[in-house]
Amino acid sequence: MSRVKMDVQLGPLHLQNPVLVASGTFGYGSEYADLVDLNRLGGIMVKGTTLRPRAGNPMPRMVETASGCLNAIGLQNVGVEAFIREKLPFLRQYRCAVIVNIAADVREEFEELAERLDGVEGVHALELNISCPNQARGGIEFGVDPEATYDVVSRVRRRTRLPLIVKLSPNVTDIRVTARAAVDGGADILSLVNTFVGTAIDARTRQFKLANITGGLSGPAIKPLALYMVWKVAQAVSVPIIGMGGIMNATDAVEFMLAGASAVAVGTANYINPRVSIEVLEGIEQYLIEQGETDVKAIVGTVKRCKPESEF
Amino acid sequence: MSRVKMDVQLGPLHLQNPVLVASGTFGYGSEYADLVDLNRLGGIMVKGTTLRPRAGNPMPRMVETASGCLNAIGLQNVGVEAFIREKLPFLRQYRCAVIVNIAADVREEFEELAERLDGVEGVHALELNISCPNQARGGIEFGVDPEATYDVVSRVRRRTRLPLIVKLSPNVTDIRVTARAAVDGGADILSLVNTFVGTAIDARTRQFKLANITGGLSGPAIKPLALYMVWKVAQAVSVPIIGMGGIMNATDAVEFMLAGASAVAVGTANYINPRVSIEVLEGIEQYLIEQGETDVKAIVGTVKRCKPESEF
Amino acid sequence: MRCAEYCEVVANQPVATDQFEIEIHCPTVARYAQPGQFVQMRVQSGYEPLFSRPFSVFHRKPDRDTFSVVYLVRGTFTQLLAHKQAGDRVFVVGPLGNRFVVAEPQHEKVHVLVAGGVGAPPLYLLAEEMVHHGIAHSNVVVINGARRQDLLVCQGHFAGLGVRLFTATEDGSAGIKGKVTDVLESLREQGDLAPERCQIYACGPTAMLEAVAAFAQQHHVPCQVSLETLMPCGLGVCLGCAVKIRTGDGYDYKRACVDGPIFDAAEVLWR
Amino acid sequence: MRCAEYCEVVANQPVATDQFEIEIHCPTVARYAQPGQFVQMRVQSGYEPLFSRPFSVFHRKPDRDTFSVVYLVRGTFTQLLAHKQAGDRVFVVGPLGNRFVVAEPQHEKVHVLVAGGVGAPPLYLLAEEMVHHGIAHSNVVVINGARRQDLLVCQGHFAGLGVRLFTATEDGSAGIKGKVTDVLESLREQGDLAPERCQIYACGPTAMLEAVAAFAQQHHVPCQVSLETLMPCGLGVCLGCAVKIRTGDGYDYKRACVDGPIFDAAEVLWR
Ligand SMILES: Cc1cc2nc3c(=O)[nH]c(=O)nc-3n(C[C@H](O)[C@H](O)[C@H](O)COP(=O)(O)OP(=O)(O)OC[C@H]3O[C@@H](n4cnc5c(N)ncnc54)[C@H](O)[C@@H]3O)c2cc1C
Ligand SMILES: Cc1cc2nc3c(=O)[nH]c(=O)nc-3n(C[C@H](O)[C@H](O)[C@H](O)COP(=O)(O)OP(=O)(O)OC[C@H]3O[C@@H](n4cnc5c(N)ncnc54)[C@H](O)[C@@H]3O)c2cc1C
Ligand SMILES: Cc1cc2nc3c(=O)[nH]c(=O)nc-3n(C[C@H](O)[C@H](O)[C@H](O)COP(=O)(O)O)c2cc1C
Ligand SMILES: Cc1cc2nc3c(=O)[nH]c(=O)nc-3n(C[C@H](O)[C@H](O)[C@H](O)COP(=O)(O)O)c2cc1C
Ligand code: FES
Ligand code: FES
Repeated sequence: MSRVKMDVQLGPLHLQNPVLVASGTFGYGSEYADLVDLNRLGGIMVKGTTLRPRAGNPMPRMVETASGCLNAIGLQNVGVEAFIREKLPFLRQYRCAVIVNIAADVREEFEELAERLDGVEGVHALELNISCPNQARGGIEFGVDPEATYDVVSRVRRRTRLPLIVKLSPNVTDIRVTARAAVDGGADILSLVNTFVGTAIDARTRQFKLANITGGLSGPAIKPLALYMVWKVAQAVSVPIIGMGGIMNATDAVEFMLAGASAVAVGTANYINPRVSIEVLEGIEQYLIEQGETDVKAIVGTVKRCKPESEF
Repeated sequence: MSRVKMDVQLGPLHLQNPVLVASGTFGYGSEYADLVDLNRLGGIMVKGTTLRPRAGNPMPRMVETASGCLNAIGLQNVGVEAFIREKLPFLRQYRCAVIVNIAADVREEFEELAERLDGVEGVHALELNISCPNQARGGIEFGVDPEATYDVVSRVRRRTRLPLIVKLSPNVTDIRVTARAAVDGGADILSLVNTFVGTAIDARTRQFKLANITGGLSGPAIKPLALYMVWKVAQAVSVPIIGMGGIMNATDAVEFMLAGASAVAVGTANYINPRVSIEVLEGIEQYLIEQGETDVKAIVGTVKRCKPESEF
Repeated sequence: MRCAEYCEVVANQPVATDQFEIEIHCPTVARYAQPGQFVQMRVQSGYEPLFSRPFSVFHRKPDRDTFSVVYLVRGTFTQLLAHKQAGDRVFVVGPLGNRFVVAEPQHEKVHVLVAGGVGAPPLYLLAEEMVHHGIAHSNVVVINGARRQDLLVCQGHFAGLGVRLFTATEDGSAGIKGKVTDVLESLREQGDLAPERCQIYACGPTAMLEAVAAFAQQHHVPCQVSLETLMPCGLGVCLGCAVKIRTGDGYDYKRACVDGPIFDAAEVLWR
Repeated sequence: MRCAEYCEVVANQPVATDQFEIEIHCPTVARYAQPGQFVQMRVQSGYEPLFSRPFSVFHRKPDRDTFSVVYLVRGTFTQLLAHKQAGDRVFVVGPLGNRFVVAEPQHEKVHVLVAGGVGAPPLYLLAEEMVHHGIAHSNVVVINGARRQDLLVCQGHFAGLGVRLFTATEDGSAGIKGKVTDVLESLREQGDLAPERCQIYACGPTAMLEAVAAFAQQHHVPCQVSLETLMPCGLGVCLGCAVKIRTGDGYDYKRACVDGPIFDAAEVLWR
């Protein structure tokens, strides 16, 4: 048994500990079940799920960059019905929270998805992924426009009693604006960040490296930017935040909590070390003990300005 | 003599080759003169210069991150008069272009700076740094607001006959919007990107690592994002672009040119290898020879979509 | 059974130009790896490169609790790997992926193993298994190809098994001068590749696989190929290793890491 | 004269717990480095860590065209450095920064060199120069301090010069039990630190420098300190190494890399 209290209450959502795995980086849990004790996780955010199955983008879909990676998977997924039928029963065996990340091109599809998942046994919360391109708006993300954000969040809000997490796009001038729009629309929790839009070019062939041209940047490269955004949003809204973006170890996770996140999600790091989420969990406990804390909640948002010139 | 034509014409500004050094990363040239043959550079963008000298921010001002660094120098500089008096005479000895990066908190200061530098011998162009916090707007950058961008650019335009470069902030939802505003305001050339806002936290001390809390992220970490923005802007405007953001070697520089930059600026890499700008120049020449090109201009903006599935 | 753990390097020796064999202590992989399966390896402590890298299992030595991999030094990761010494640690996840399926009835088939460059190691594991299962040596045909003699791997190992070994190099520095498909063609002309009696198993560069697949299709010989893609996770979750696999008159993206890396050549949409 | 070039490692040997001396072939630094100057070094080929690291020049061997540096293994860079072997290459920029200025008239002063941990190496170079310039051994006082005996560096070197050597360790495992300031205090009590005849030169952890500076100020002894900051460029352009230096009743940010690293202790605003 751990000597520190690790459970957290995110608005209506209770988690046994604050360590989640980020959508798209842990599949449907079953892929990792023999390597990771899923019962120990705070929660699993499953792969982005759409109304109908999707084939995804052509290859190449991923490319490594300096301390990061670009991905343009294109939401390849089995669709919500197959998810409920084939993936959820497995997850129901475990006591970690199951959070379904839902994605769509048009607002009505978000509503349908929310309605379909409402009351389904074993689904503990919805995560609204408004950071994917929106066909109805010419490929621009919902998540960069506060009005579209407000509208889609409030539509979904009306269709579900599940705890509603809204996942914010970092590709904006001022993330506090979309954060507030999401909260006004009825978000119980905000999660951030999704990936940053970027590209990579092969100088030799003079071609883009991704078939889709652009992709989303994740990994350690984005941590300073994600940390800043979490800190900004934490000061602008009163709902709890799930922080993510480049978390590779417990220290990174603690930084997000100090910046104001009540829970964290580990993403790209799962590819590199399947057990990293458990290591992050254990590392946070260790950190709290070292810091003389008895409850993980005590550190949330406690970062202070450094004493100037303290370095030298 | 190099076997390829390397000179480029950026609107009204002629450069003997497309390799510049970015503002704030090469001082006033003199600091590097014994290690780098300044005559070989396309141009030097000098440290951000303000109307009056500035002391800069308290320490710590810089921190390393994964494949990047955050800086919050706070525009420490000698001021425009001391620049003209003490720094410019040295630079006049060399044949590379001297580009003065100007920064200010209020619009009128930008105008004064432009007027003061207009016609000063040895100044070849101005680079308007609208990506620094603007006191008159509560610490928000001019460069994130298209109207403020248009206004400040057109004010400066009226005060100078020098080639006018506007340096865009990447901290925006759609960089094409501010790019167009700058062009409409009278920019001859756009340079991008400046740094991305981020922060870093020390988990042990629970303090921000920078005295200023936030800083600007530069270095290889941001290259995928900068490359994307250059490509986007190149398609949206017809003025030439100076591309930068994480260029560490000739291959990176070529990628920016393929994406649509007519010239490139090497920034953070100068700290690591003082000679890197010359290595980039030589590497671009080598690349052009390998690719069978005889003129560097021929590769600008020529990146193509890759053949899908070509990886496998 | 799979593991994800730090393992000790037992040996790391050059075997051909720019190619090394690394032996790693890892009871799980040593015991459970099947021919065609791979491991994800990580030696970097930081983020250069970010991802682990996939390598096919070459040798299993369950008695020593070790397995080995033959790798070609290509870029950042393999350069780091080449610097590892006995006693150093490597993070290993595996065994992963599916395996080559030995065509039934296995004792009546001619099994043709077509290797290109560092594609040879998993086919050695397969050939070894076949011999171990008592398949006649004369029914195990190995075609080992490379650009030059010094890039050929596993030659000694194949020879040691006593199977029928053909060698092809593009410059003629070993075996016949030509490609593995030239050997296939001459075997066919000799009547050695009767479709109903024969199964091809191929591993090597994509261009070679495509040529072998085209040959197999033309001559109606069943063929399994091991596909190489970027493999960020190796566990089936990132979908960065998608390959187009025929389904009816359309196609599906399958994951090379868990649905593969071995696929029926006839079902692969090459472009 | 400065250089920025790849240089060959000649030797890299442990000298104390977690401390190594690395000897590097570099004619420019070997010839021109002055006591207190430093070099920027880079061994990483990628971006982990991103920046070069500053190290004070310890030994110059112009006859062998080499210089050496003593370093403590602290983090990513110094771990990489500790793995370098003779024949490997290091990127060196230097010599950089200003130097300790020997107080005039040099033959009449008592020069007190105060070293903490890996602050000792540049002071050894200074002491060596003093002896070389014919300053009386009895007028060169070295106070070498560390937390424990096994963290003391350059002891043998200082002893070899024949200067007056005092040692202080916090746990008493060598020399007196206490801090370098305790030695300063007892020297002062013995009348050895008459302000008008004495000059202190200090290099070590910032907390030590601050204590030495306070001592010097209190007793009106002139004192030079070598400051340590992050040094992204080392060339005076990034302004990431700023230190607050008194000017009249205000202060200016000076660059530790080119205006320093040596400053008059009385002018440093410590916080
Ligand atoms: C299932 C599977 C099994 C594999 N088994 C083996 C094995 O047993 N032995 C072995 O040596 N390799 C094997 N590989 C390939 C191996 O994973 C790559 O060689 C390795 O990832 C290269 O990493 P790197 O960082 O050294 O090179 P990178 O820096 O990633 O690449 C360096 C250069 O090599 C090119 N390159 C990288 N990978 C390949 C490739 N697969 N084919 C052609 N060019 C490439 C890159 O485009 C780049 O130009 C296997 C791959 C897969 C998918
Ligand atoms: C002018 C100058 C001369 C120097 N000369 C020497 C020398 O001769 N020998 C030598 O060993 N070092 C010297 N240093 C310090 C040396 O530069 C650092 O030890 C080195 O940068 C550490 O790099 P790293 O990547 O190993 O550690 P990092 O990963 O950068 O740091 C690891 C840990 O050590 C701490 N740390 C880093 N630097 C220091 C520091 N300077 N003081 C206290 N804690 C620190 C960090 O906060 C971190 O916790 C000098 C510094 C300066 C400015
Ligand atoms: C390959 C890949 C696929 C992803 N798929 C999804 C997704 O389906 N839905 C979603 O909201 N986020 C998705 N993400 C974003 C992650 O959940 C996370 O927000 C982002 O990667 C930042 O965290 P990290 O840096 O720790 O990876 C994906 C990320 C990657 C790398
Ligand atoms: C320490 C530091 C100081 C900088 N100062 C300025 C400046 O004064 N004016 C400016 O326009 N950009 C400044 N920049 C931004 C760079 O010119 C460049 O736009 C940015 O660093 C991205 O390029 P890079 O990744 O190659 O460094 C500074 C960057 C750094 C790292
Ligand atoms: S490598 Fe990640 S799904 Fe196959
Ligand atoms: S280290 Fe860059 S100015 Fe001193």
